[in-house]
Amino acid sequence: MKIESKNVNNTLVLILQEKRLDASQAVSLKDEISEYIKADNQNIAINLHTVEFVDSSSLGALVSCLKLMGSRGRLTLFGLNKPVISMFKLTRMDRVFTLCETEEQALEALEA
Amino acid sequence: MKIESKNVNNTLVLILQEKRLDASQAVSLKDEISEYIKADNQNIAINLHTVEFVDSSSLGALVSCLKLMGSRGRLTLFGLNKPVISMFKLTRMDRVFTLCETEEQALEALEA
Amino acid sequence: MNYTNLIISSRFENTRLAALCATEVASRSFNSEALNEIELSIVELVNNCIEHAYEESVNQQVSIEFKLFKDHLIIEVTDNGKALDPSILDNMNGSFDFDPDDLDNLPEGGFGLNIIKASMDEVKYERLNDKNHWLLTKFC
Amino acid sequence: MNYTNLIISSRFENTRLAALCATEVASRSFNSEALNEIELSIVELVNNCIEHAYEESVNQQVSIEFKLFKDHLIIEVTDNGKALDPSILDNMNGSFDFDPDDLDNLPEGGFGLNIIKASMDEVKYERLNDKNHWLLTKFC
Ligand SMILES: Nc1ncnc2c1ncn2[C@@H]1O[C@H](COP(=O)(O)OP(=O)(O)O)[C@@H](O)[C@H]1O
Ligand SMILES: Nc1ncnc2c1ncn2[C@@H]1O[C@H](COP(=O)(O)OP(=O)(O)O)[C@@H](O)[C@H]1O
Repeated sequence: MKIESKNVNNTLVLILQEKRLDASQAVSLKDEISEYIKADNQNIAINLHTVEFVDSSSLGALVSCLKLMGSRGRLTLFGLNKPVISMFKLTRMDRVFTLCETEEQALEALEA
Repeated sequence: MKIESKNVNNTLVLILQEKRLDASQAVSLKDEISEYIKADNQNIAINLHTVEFVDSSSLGALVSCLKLMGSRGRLTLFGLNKPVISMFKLTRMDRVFTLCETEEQALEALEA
Repeated sequence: MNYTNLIISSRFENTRLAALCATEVASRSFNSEALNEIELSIVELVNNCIEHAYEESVNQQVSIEFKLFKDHLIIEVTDNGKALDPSILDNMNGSFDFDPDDLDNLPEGGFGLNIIKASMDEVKYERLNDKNHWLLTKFC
Repeated sequence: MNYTNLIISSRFENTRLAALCATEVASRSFNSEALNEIELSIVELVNNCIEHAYEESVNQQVSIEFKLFKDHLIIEVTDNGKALDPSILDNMNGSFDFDPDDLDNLPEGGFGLNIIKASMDEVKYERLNDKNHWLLTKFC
């Protein structure tokens, strides 16, 4: 799984490089983001703009990361393409995650 | 087959809108460009920048158009993507067609 | 009717072959929202065959048939793996019930069949001759 | 080995399903230039089955099997149509000979088999049980 990262103020921005998040990637998605959380990054914003497709196993991996973050800090997602937003809405996970359009909005949401 | 067109000086620029030129489109490709030639357009430049794939039936359709143009005028192609250039080179049709990179170069080649 | 049949080996990385064929076949009759629903359903279904019916044993086969009619698409998925308890499917109601504020208890799985039910117009399951047959229908 | 089998109906618009599967399967082992050669070969071959073996009668079937091994890909294409005269294939030498300056006599067809021969490492044709079998091999 290709993930680029950068620090902006107190936030770690993770930029996924995959077109599809499916069952063949779900485990490494979960493991790699979990590493960043365990490394004590308290604000994480994940950029999904390259992602055109998310299946339920990868959605589950993201939920698992959100739970791992728990009260340690905050996690937001931004740059979601239309089919990805639909997936979050269909499964009602749009009520659970903080979904932002742009990096700016994601940073604002985390630092609020 | 979606084709946009515009006139630049004495040249008709045809902008193909297809991602693939294959056997399911070859006949309409040939027929539609032939119409433009028969309508007495003496300089025609075809923009292939959307096209990622050309099979031999569509290549044949373009050859047929070149032959129809004959001594009436001139036909150039420009904006060819890598796989399309490979197809022209493989079949040695790069020696037959005038292939340009940009619209500017195509217009220059026609007006020279 | 346009008929297509894809047979893949039971590995998660091959599910995208089914997705590609489904969207290419369906693109001739469905809008982009419906295409997303079809792609998602086929991926969830084939993932389930690999994960549950074959319990992730590789080199088993999953067959996916596409029949595109004037006003609907039928997708038939067949595997030779373990049977499903049909009551599981019957008890899925296509909705997603959980408390969004109860972080610790958020579901991390169990979405697949509900997604398929919510995305397709008809979902049928049959066990026949030691094979699992899934029949998905979507109207244009 | 990763095994995939695609069966399409004999219509030119379905050839791109074969192209999609070929490039998806092969993308795991080949670079982009080789992928183009594989895509082109499979499109030319399936077009030929539809045009020549089935003489454009629709609703016949073309089967395309992909076997991806560690260091090579085998593609086997099968149809139930008319036989090929094998000497046609033998006489193709993978080169394109014509006079580029003789506009009136430029070839508008007859490229297909030469393209396949030039793009793949091995091309074999067999007639077996009233079926045409094409075997294409490409090494990584
Ligand atoms: N193709 C299948 N074959 C056998 N059992 C299945 C199949 N699909 C689903 N199941 C059963 O139904 C349950 C619910 O499936 P699903 O809603 O897709 O969620 P998940 O796969 O995340 O468990 C699975 O846990 C499994 O027990
Ligand atoms: N799959 C096939 N089945 C039967 N005959 C074929 C097949 N492929 C090619 N042929 C024969 O070989 C000839 C050369 O084919 P090809 O090089 O692809 O050029 P084209 O298809 O443009 O004629 C065809 O005209 C046809 O007579």
